[in-house]
Amino acid sequence: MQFKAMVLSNVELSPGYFRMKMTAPQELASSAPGQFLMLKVNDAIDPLLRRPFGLFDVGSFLPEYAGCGAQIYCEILYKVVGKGTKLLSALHHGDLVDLLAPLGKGFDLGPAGEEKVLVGGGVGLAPLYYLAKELKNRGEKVRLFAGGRNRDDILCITEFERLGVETYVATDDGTLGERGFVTQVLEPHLAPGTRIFACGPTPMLNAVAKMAQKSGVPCQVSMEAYMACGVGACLGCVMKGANHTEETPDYRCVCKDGPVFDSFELQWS
Amino acid sequence: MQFKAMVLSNVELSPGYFRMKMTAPQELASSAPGQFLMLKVNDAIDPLLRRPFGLFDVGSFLPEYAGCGAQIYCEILYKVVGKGTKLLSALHHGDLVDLLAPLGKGFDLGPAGEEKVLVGGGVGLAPLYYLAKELKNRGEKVRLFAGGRNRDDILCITEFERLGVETYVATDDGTLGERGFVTQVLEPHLAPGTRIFACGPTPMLNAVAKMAQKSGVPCQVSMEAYMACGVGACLGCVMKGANHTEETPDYRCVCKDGPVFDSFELQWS
Amino acid sequence: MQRPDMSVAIAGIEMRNPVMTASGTFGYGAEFADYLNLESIGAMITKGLSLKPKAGNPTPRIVETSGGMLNAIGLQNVGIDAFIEQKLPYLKNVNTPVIANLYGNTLEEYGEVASRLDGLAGVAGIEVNISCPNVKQGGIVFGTDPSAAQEVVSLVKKNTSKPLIVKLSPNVTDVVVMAKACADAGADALSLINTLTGMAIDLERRRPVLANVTGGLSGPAIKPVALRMVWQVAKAVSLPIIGIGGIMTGRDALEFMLAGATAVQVGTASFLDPSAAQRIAREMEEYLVEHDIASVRSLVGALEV
Amino acid sequence: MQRPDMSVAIAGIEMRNPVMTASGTFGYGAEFADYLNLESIGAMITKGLSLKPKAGNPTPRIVETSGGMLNAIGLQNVGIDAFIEQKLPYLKNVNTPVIANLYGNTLEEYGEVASRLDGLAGVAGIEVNISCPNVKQGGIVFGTDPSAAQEVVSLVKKNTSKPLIVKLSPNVTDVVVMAKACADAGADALSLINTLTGMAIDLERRRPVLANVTGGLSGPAIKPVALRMVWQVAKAVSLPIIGIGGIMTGRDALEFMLAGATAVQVGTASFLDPSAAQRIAREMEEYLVEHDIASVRSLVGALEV
Ligand SMILES: Cc1cc2nc3c(=O)[nH]c(=O)nc-3n(C[C@H](O)[C@H](O)[C@H](O)COP(=O)(O)OP(=O)(O)OC[C@H]3O[C@@H](n4cnc5c(N)ncnc54)[C@H](O)[C@@H]3O)c2cc1C
Ligand SMILES: Cc1cc2nc3c(=O)[nH]c(=O)nc-3n(C[C@H](O)[C@H](O)[C@H](O)COP(=O)(O)OP(=O)(O)OC[C@H]3O[C@@H](n4cnc5c(N)ncnc54)[C@H](O)[C@@H]3O)c2cc1C
Ligand SMILES: Cc1cc2nc3c(=O)[nH]c(=O)nc-3n(C[C@H](O)[C@H](O)[C@H](O)COP(=O)(O)O)c2cc1C
Ligand SMILES: Cc1cc2nc3c(=O)[nH]c(=O)nc-3n(C[C@H](O)[C@H](O)[C@H](O)COP(=O)(O)O)c2cc1C
Ligand code: FES
Ligand code: FES
Repeated sequence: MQFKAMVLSNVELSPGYFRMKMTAPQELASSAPGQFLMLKVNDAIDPLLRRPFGLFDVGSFLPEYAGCGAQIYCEILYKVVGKGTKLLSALHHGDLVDLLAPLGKGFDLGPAGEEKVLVGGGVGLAPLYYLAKELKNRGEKVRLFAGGRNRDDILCITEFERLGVETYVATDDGTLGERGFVTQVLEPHLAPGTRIFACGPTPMLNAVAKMAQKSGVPCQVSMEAYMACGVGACLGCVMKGANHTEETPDYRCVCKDGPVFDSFELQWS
Repeated sequence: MQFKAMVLSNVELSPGYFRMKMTAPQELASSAPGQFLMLKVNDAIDPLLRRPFGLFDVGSFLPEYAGCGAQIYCEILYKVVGKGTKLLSALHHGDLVDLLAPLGKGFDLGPAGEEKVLVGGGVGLAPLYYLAKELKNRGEKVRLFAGGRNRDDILCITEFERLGVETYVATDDGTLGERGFVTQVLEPHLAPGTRIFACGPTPMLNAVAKMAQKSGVPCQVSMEAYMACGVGACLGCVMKGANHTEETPDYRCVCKDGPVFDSFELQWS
Repeated sequence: MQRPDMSVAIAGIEMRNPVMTASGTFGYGAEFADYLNLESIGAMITKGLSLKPKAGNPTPRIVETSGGMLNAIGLQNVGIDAFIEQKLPYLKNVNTPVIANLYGNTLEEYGEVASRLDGLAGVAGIEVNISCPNVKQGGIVFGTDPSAAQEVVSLVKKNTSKPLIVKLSPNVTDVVVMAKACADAGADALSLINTLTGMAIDLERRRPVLANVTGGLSGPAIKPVALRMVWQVAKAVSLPIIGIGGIMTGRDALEFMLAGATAVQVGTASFLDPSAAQRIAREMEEYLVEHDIASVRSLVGALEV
Repeated sequence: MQRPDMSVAIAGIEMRNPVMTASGTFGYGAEFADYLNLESIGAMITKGLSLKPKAGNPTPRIVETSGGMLNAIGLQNVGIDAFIEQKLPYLKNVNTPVIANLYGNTLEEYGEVASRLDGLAGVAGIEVNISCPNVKQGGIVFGTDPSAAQEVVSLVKKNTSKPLIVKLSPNVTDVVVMAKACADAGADALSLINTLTGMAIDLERRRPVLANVTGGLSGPAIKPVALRMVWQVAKAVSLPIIGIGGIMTGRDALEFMLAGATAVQVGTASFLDPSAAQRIAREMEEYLVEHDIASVRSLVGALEV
């Protein structure tokens, strides 16, 4: 659906990373972790297109107005990388933004009793928090593996821990957690009975998908692509399906068929 | 010159009319009434071009910082008519804007001892305040004739009176001052020894210019034109000079040869 | 005051208002059903359809530019048969005319696709996209060569009894020459403009942003070019014209009508605001009410020059 | 690290950096002297000069559009003689190459203006604007017809010993055909693009905004079209190319160089920011420093496709 959301807060968590909370309509309460929103940062034509962000959290809160019932909020976690996110980072409490949400296909949480393994690279942590919350609500065992270049890229670990998630951290420079790739930390933990949910840079997802395949562990990945419409209409955001060839092409829309895919659905390089 | 100015205040005076005060460099202290500035309302490409505004006032103020000496400010008075002025009206204390100022040719104040007659239509009052201040500083006798559609269009009359200017008001609907055109109120006051300074909608300036010619009173008009560069380079803002014909064209740049012209320099319809 | 009469007709296609959705920007209609009332707009135009399903180009396929966007989707579509089987049944239930946009990689394909659509219930008309390279003739674009365009249009005309709209490319020296060629060949209406060919470069990677290197520029950036071409063609050709290019608001749409368009298409705007087509139709109606204009048709070509 | 080498040469015109100011957007140079150091830019191009002084069009002459602007100045200029008498002496004192942009209303006028400039000290080269209607041939635009363009260029070439830059119009089906025609006729360099023809409408008045009805679109909106054309021409023609169209930043300029331009011109940007040309040159240099690139010339045509 399309709606105007009021910014409730917009806080810089670590250099260049922001967490923004916005009001949302009741319908958003039935969104699924892994779904995303498309946000128009202003009414102008610059930037022209909406920007996609994963749902970091959805929940309800009690506004500080007398007699006001519980309201729904949604949150995003974003990194300032260009024009749109720079403008976004300047928004304040009370500003209005136009949203399309919830969009796309979220994570399949899988059967109860499995060990749920969340793997996030940098701002790829964003959709995993909402996921972790839902999984913990169901009483599942959840581990989070978070990676980044340095400690500034590792976000909201305390929040995950507060949910009861066991967390593992790796950074390229060793400034937080183990030094190295998060996939190295992850590998020993993969075993039958685990299920992977991953989001982050494509090379990381590539490595995780291969690792999962080797270990025979089901793995879902949340992908990114340059998007215009977000609703499956422009065909701008497609990725190659596993069996894609030049002759028998098989493209999937990240916005509609994804952003979450089973890793074996896609073609990895 | 080009400089960044900080907005000091931006106040709605009457519905749709704003007065904005900005910091300015020392050089602006030697600007002349009738000169204008070109303002870029934001860093974006929408709106693309700068917007021109007359200097409503230039002066010095003492900032509320310990040990800080007197600073120069400049003010504009503007009407919200489109995209640029709408964005402008949303600026707050502390926001920065990029300015070119002072631009163009200001009013020739004329010899001492004349009666200075200021004629303003609507937001055309803007450059006349700075002019009145300068004239009063020289101890001149100054009368202001202000016209508009209704009383909301009549701005800052008290400020003019505080300078010691004698004011006359006319509105189309009679909600303030006399009912009718300001030119009707003006006519009986024109006599040898007066000098007219007019700014406002073109039909008004047209009427004033003709009246001045009839009465043999010198008359300067401040014109408006759609501008791109403001410095005489694009040739977008030209007006027809008095002797302009298709065969012997004579165009004047409003931004550089004006915005203030002797009325006989221009071609009136 | 009575509500203004917003209805227009293009070559016999009756529409409740002049706002159509542009090919390639509105999917097959269903994608937008959550965001607007499909029965509030004038007509829907499908994604460009070809004889066989088409995979389209590698990614990246889109990139934002100043006031516009480039796309190089590569005409990905399900193909004419899958369209008829899978997409058309849904659209038949929507009480809004559906116009099939079609293209071919060769002259013959144009004829073939047109004939498959002929006589098909639920398709009110066809719009032929001639901005495609002719595979057989070494890639020369049908829409930039008057005689190639004429051939395409004549062939399609032979293969259809439906109203035939021809969509013109702006990437030509003289759009009027192209318009006349298409009119002479039997077009019932003209729509313009398709996208301007452009390019974006990724400075850091020293590569074109789009995998296809070049793409089509759309959005508000191209509106002045589109308005100019609509005006030129409307003066020179007596066919009804559909104006396209950077329309974001009801005011934009009405400007195109003044320039000579009987209807308009909304493209990129639907990405920014999925309810754009409905909103634009409403804004147009509001303008008519405010200005006491009884019929939107009275504005067509009403520009005083 | 040493400062990067920013110098380039176009057909023998040596410039301290690749940033030139575009014709018609920088007056005769002096207008901008308060806002930037005229000796910090690569070269200055004059307003388009004609044989006789030209009055230009009635007003309004300019209007803003989304991400761009339309102008219909109508080539108002002081004429070649007044330029030489009144404007050139000032420019001679500035240590930056001055390139005279010229045009004619007839073929003969082009030749005449060129010959008056020939041998004139203080003019480093000439840029011929062929986007003008040929008054004698019923208004057909020289720059959209390869043989007319060829005629103009050949004639100018005969009348000048100065480096000859030909400025191409983007309002053509195939800019490469035009580029080749000009190259064959003796151009020493090509500059592109001039403005795209567009139109704006005042809905309330039901009239075109510009008195001239149509005008030339410039600014960031046209950058994708300009980049595409520069890239196409650079691939096809071996002459040095000057990229123009919507350049606002050093990054924009460097993108044009990757596409194949040896130098760039800054137009509309100077209206937004009168110091744009100097700033853009500085931003380019900063990019080179950050990326450890020794010479800006190494970027010319370095796009990997
Ligand atoms: C489904 C999905 C979920 C996402 N979730 C998050 C999230 O939770 N947090 C977060 O920080 N980022 C997320 N992103 C990425 C985010 O959309 C981009 O960082 C953002 O759009 C950049 O906008 P910009 O204007 O700041 O950058 P620009 O100046 O436009 O470009 C900077 C870089 O961002 C890339 N980019 C720009 N626009 C898009 C777009 N529409 N889609 C994808 N990439 C783009 C460009 O390729 C470029 O490399 C998500 C992307 C997708 C597709
Ligand atoms: C020398 C000069 C001094 C001026 N002084 C004042 C002043 O003191 N106070 C004030 O309120 N206004 C003044 N104006 C007019 C002011 O510049 C316009 O109202 C303003 O630019 C409108 O911008 P916009 O984006 O809100 O309107 P737009 O949405 O761009 O257009 C709305 C209307 O404003 C006109 N307009 C837009 N841009 C310009 C432009 N660059 N130059 C002239 N007209 C334009 C358009 O023709 C249109 O009718 C002055 C104009 C000039 C030339
Ligand atoms: C993503 C995208 C896909 C498009 N696909 C087609 C197409 O398949 N067939 C066609 O005729 N035009 C296609 N177009 C062109 C549009 O229909 C329209 O002519 C153009 O975008 C200009 O209108 P706008 O500025 O309102 O977007 C496409 C445009 C976009 C942006
Ligand atoms: C106001 C204005 C006047 C121009 N006058 C001329 C001219 O006299 N001769 C010419 O060859 N180009 C002229 N141009 C075109 C510019 O030189 C340049 O090619 C075009 O504006 C595109 O560059 P930009 O997007 O950086 O402005 C003019 C452009 C503008 C905006
Ligand atoms: S973003 Fe348009 S189809 Fe996915
Ligand atoms: S605004 Fe450019 S010459 Fe006056």
